[in-house]
Amino acid sequence: MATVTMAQALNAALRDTLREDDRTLVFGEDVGRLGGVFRITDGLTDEFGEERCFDTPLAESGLVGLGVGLAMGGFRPVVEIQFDAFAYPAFEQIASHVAKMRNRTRGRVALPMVIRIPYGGGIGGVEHHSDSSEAYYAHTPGLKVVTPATVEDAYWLLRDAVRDPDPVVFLEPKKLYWSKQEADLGHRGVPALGTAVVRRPGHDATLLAYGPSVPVALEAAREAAQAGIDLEVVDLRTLVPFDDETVTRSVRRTGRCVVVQEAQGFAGVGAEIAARVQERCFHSLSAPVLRVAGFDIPYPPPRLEHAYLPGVDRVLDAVHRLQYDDVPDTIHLARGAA
Amino acid sequence: MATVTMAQALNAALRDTLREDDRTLVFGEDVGRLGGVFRITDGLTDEFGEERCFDTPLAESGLVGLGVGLAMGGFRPVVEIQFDAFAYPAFEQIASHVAKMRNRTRGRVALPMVIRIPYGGGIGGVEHHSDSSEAYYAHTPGLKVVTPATVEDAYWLLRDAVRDPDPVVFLEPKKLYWSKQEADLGHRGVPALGTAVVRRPGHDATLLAYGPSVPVALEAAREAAQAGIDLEVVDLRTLVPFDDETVTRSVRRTGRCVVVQEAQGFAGVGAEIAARVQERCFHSLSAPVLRVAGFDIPYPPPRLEHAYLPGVDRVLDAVHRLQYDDVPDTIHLARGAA
Amino acid sequence: MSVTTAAPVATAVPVPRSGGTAEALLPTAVPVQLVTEAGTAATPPPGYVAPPDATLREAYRRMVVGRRFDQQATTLTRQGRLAVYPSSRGQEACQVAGVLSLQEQDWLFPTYRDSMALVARGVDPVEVLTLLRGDWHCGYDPTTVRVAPVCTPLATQLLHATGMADATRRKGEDGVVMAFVGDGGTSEGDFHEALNFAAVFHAPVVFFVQNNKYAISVPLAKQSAAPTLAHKGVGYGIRSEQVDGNDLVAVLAVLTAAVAHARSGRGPFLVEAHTYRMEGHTNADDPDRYRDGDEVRRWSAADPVDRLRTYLRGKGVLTEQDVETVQAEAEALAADLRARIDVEALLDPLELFAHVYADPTPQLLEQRGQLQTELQDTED
Amino acid sequence: MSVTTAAPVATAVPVPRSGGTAEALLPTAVPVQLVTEAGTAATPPPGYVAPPDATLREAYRRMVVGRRFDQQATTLTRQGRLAVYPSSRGQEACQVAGVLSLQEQDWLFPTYRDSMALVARGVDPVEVLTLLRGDWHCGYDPTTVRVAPVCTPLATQLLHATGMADATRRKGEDGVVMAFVGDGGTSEGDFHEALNFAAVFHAPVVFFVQNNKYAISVPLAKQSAAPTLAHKGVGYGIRSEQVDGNDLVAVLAVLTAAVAHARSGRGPFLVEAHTYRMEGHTNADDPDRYRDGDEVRRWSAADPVDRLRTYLRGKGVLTEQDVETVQAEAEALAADLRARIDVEALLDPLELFAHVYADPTPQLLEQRGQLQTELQDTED
Ligand SMILES: Cc1ncc(C[n+]2csc(CCOP(=O)(O)OP(=O)(O)O)c2C)c(N)n1
Ligand SMILES: Cc1ncc(C[n+]2csc(CCOP(=O)(O)OP(=O)(O)O)c2C)c(N)n1
Ligand SMILES: [Mg+2]
Ligand SMILES: [Mg+2]
Repeated sequence: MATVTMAQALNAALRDTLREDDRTLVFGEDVGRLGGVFRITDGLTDEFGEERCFDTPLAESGLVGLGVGLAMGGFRPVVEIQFDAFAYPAFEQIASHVAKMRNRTRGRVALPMVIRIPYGGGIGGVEHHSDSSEAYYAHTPGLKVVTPATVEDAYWLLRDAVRDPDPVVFLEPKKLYWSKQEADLGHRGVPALGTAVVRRPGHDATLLAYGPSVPVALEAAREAAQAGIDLEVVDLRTLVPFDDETVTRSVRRTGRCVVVQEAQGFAGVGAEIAARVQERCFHSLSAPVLRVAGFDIPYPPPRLEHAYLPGVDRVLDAVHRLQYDDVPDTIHLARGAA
Repeated sequence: MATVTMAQALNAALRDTLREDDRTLVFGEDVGRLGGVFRITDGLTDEFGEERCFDTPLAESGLVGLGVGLAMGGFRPVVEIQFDAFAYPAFEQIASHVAKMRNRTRGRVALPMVIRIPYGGGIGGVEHHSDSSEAYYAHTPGLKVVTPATVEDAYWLLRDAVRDPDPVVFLEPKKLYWSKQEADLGHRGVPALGTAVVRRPGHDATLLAYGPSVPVALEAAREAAQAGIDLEVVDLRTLVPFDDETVTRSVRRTGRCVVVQEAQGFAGVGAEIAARVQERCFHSLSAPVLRVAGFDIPYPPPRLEHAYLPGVDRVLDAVHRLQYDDVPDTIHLARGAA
Repeated sequence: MSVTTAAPVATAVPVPRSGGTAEALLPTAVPVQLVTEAGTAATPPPGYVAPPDATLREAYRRMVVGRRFDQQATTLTRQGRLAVYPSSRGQEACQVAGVLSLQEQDWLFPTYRDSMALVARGVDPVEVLTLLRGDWHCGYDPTTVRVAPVCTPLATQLLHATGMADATRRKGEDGVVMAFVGDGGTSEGDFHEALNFAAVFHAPVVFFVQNNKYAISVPLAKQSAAPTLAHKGVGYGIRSEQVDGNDLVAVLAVLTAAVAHARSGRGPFLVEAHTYRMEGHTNADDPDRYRDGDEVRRWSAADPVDRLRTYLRGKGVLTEQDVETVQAEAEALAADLRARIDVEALLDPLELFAHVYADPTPQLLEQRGQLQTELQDTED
Repeated sequence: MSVTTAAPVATAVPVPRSGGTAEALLPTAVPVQLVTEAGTAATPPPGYVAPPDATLREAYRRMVVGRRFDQQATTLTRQGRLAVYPSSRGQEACQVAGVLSLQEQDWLFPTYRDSMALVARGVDPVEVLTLLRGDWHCGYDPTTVRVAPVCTPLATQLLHATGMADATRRKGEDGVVMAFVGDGGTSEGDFHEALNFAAVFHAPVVFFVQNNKYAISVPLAKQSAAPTLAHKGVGYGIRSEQVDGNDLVAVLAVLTAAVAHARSGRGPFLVEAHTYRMEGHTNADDPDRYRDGDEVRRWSAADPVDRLRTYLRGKGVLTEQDVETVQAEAEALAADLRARIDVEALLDPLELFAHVYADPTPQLLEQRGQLQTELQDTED
């Protein structure tokens, strides 16, 4: 057991994959000598050479499109996008090709490739460096969408993603890159991509979270415990395919549910989760499924991001509104929102 | 009163706008001499000249980005994207600039521009010609998102969109282009952009629909009426900003709700609507809010689209599952989905 | 052979710089021509030689067959048997030369305009039309014929082609990739990114622009102000050439040289062929709205099939008998196509869930179940 | 003057073709240089004349002030007073010439690298740093200074610049737009689309590539295999030039000609300046990982400020006293900046809801209310 950061775990996952599978190629902007702006590819060019880990010209549609061709040619590309908003130039390649190639060709051409995207805020980045863009991908059939919240998950989910026969958008929560964990990456404690996990069992309500929101949910649960409220926290880990079973089991048992996401709320993944949960657990619910999400505004400048990011207080506010007493149909309003 | 198609109404709206406001420019691929592949801009170059309605080189990021600059320079660009999936190359321009310019500049630079996108299926188009892409835009703060379902709305909503001080993504349901209505476009019967409308009052349940799904919902209501079920149909018309008031009023009264959309369901706009409705109407609901949506697959080839498109039967199936008798928590499953 | 399961070893192939002065990269001042419009031999510019007669005879055969296929497809749209068809009549020289310049191990990345090239490459004509009949998005197995699925989002395929070429280089194989694009497609950002990536990675790919003067209704003059589209190459350090696209002999000579250039490790190549789209954009188009009949008539005089026939007949390497044999073969293909396209493909709507992922997700299985029940209800 | 409320009349300005042969569009074989690295006059290539001395003295002033501003900003990052700062030390000649070639009615479209240009254009230095301090995304009013908000998504601004230039042309005004982009930015699809649109619409825009040899860590050789980046122009029918980017006199001469070309209705112009980024990409970068000190030292010898000073001193048009006066002005600006940047801007989190739309939507009003309550709770 050693203390490992998420950034190191991701680096180790790429390294181990490059070692084990000759077909793996790692490329993107500044991933070579520099090791990536977040150093996730640190040392890979040194160890595996320019042919296995390399810089591309500065063009995101280009590097994703190149990945499509390389995957067709038998490689397993792991593409790094430098920041969330800089994946947008590649949106056509992702939505019209990466997501659809297998289906278009009736299963004859698969695209086992991974698109790694550092996403989300909380690191004081200037505009375009803090978008939470998961909904765009989750809404696009043909993509798998994965986002780790712990160091060990980061390692194993990335390894799984590269091995997966389908294209995976792998979303790395920037603000967790430097989070640490005592971890033994050699030992696989984590089940396969596609499963959610209960991070904290509880009875009174379920918090559903993913990526950067998982630590927030866990902290909220700790605080709630002091107020005598026992919250269960589920880390979704994979948004597509969605683990309905784990989620439904939890909410049917607790009868109350809050979904926490950092992205702007409107038509986000949290909306999907709330919609599915009430569809599947309606008769078990004592209150509506509430959402805690970013406001429906462009991501704020660094000095104001504290006001934007859904934090413990906002989660607890929602938890307190879960109709332990019955106030019909104004419950959706956060305090002050009337 | 004359019989007018939606395509003609849109053409008239552009024509009247070009007449009234010198700042309006209409451009895109093939919108000039050809009049657009759907003929929405038919005759506009003839009447207003190449300087007011013109073809651009074939590049969608280019034509949206050009629009940004023209709007900064005082014009009111109305940009045509030829088909839904061909807006994806422009996604960065739309998400990072069109949506954000006002906010980035603290309100100093507005971008009053309209991006017209023919969207959705049902016209036998080959791949990439039938995407329902509204969720991508609705999830992007700073954009308004509008989609008409009737001929008169098409006219007035487009006129409103061009006059609006904010950028509007104007989604035109392809399969309704040739739908007809006795309409007097000279007379404004339609309230402003931003409001939903009850197309059919009813008591037993509310169908929430928009764009191409509105006629489906209305037809379902007619059929349900024969089975003695009285459905209310709300046409949302504007997805952003969302008319919570009209929707909530309806569902609180009927106590049951089905959301109908053509797009793939996962993380779609229907998810948002279901989430909001249960948040706001929980205690009035006798059943979960159900969704009828496209399957989570790439849009099918023409000969299979009938199997994909949410039709009257699928809507009625959902309506019948609205727990008139109580079968706890399997209700979300469409027949056969267990 | 399934390309996706191959296990290539990424070897350290060195990436030499394109080098070369700007002048060496630029196209010739006028399009390369080896046969005049009248069908007589033209003086070839230095460096180009006419392909062997046997190859030209084979080219003639495929052009005639291609044209007949194209004509048959257009007829099928009129009969409502195809959803849509984009004819490439007038572009036979380009499409056939594009294919004849390739070897079996090479790959072709076509657009929706390139049905004749697919037929020339040996794709079953019925499978060429699968997309256009609306049965599925791609009818053939790309990995066996080494033809990428026909691409509609313009210029996006150029990046895939570059990636495939780069894969070839990385594996130390000697395959080349031929990527087709239209004049309109050169305006897309992906065109730019593909050429730049190809040049930087020294990928063995030939970018072949069929400049047929229109992008749907938009004429070249509104598409680009460049001297020629081939002049775009120098900006990437890519050797470029322009050619008379209705002169099969010239197109084949130029493309053969371009493919050889790429195969020998000298990097990508850009070729612009000046040709003309004789029909509307598709059968649904109304070209009278944007171009006049005179222009079309002028281009009829430059017909590539007629020109090659006149040339070969004049040279004495194509007999009247040959012409008839080829025409008969074309008719046979058309008849076969008519017969086989009439057999409705049995489409199972449940297949819609089969290829979204390697294995359907739980959500897709639910949705599949729902559709299955619906379909059973309908049968009942 | 608010640009967005202006009501221009779209007049039928004719769009002449760029015309011109390929040769006329290509850049000179070697970068234009008017002053040698030693600070002596070089023989200018035909067509270029050194700007008047008064202009060069003014350029010197702005370069010194710009450099001092840049240095101060770097210091502020070390003190934690800026979130991040991308220095442009070494690029003073480009940034100042870019601005001096413009008139008041013209527009500038800068990137995050171009703070010195903003200062030279007269934007309040504190407002230049608003973005980098993290207060808001843009600190100045773009419509009054006619400087677009600093753009981060690479090359996207080139399309806005083209649109603005096209707006100018359509309104029959004589304004010109100057659009900055880096060497890395030229690889993006938007670069391609912007140049093509500008050429086709004959928009009066000058595309100015500051080729500082790196895109973060990626050297030019991995970015492009072109002879020069200026060779990209011909592929769009755009007149192009390359220039020694550390020679203020040459950059100003070339850009002045380019702006005149655009202003006189002859369409867009592409200029590549060869320069060097002396610092890391930003203060957070670690350039030792990817380039060696020797290279940096070699470029120090080509310092643009030193070179201009030597040249003007040698010419006898800049006195020791002038040098001191300018330096004093620069110090005063730095001192003023230090003082004013220390005053924390009062930021109201509720402003987050103010500019998303012209009027907040009902949903935003709800969310605003929620935040307001939270903030009150915190205060209590
Ligand atoms: C990204 C994208 N935008 C728009 C379209 C719609 N579209 C299909 S073909 C076409 C014209 C293409 O012209 P060109 O590249 O010259 O090819 P041609 O059809 O002449 O062979 C257009 C605009 C598309 N398919 N993809
Ligand atoms: C679309 C996009 N992709 C990636 C980035 C991240 N990024 C910021 S600066 C930079 C390098 C830019 O290099 P260059 O264009 O040469 O400009 P320079 O920084 O040297 O002035 C990169 C990759 C970005 N800002 N936008
Ligand atoms: Mg064409
Ligand atoms: Mg640079």
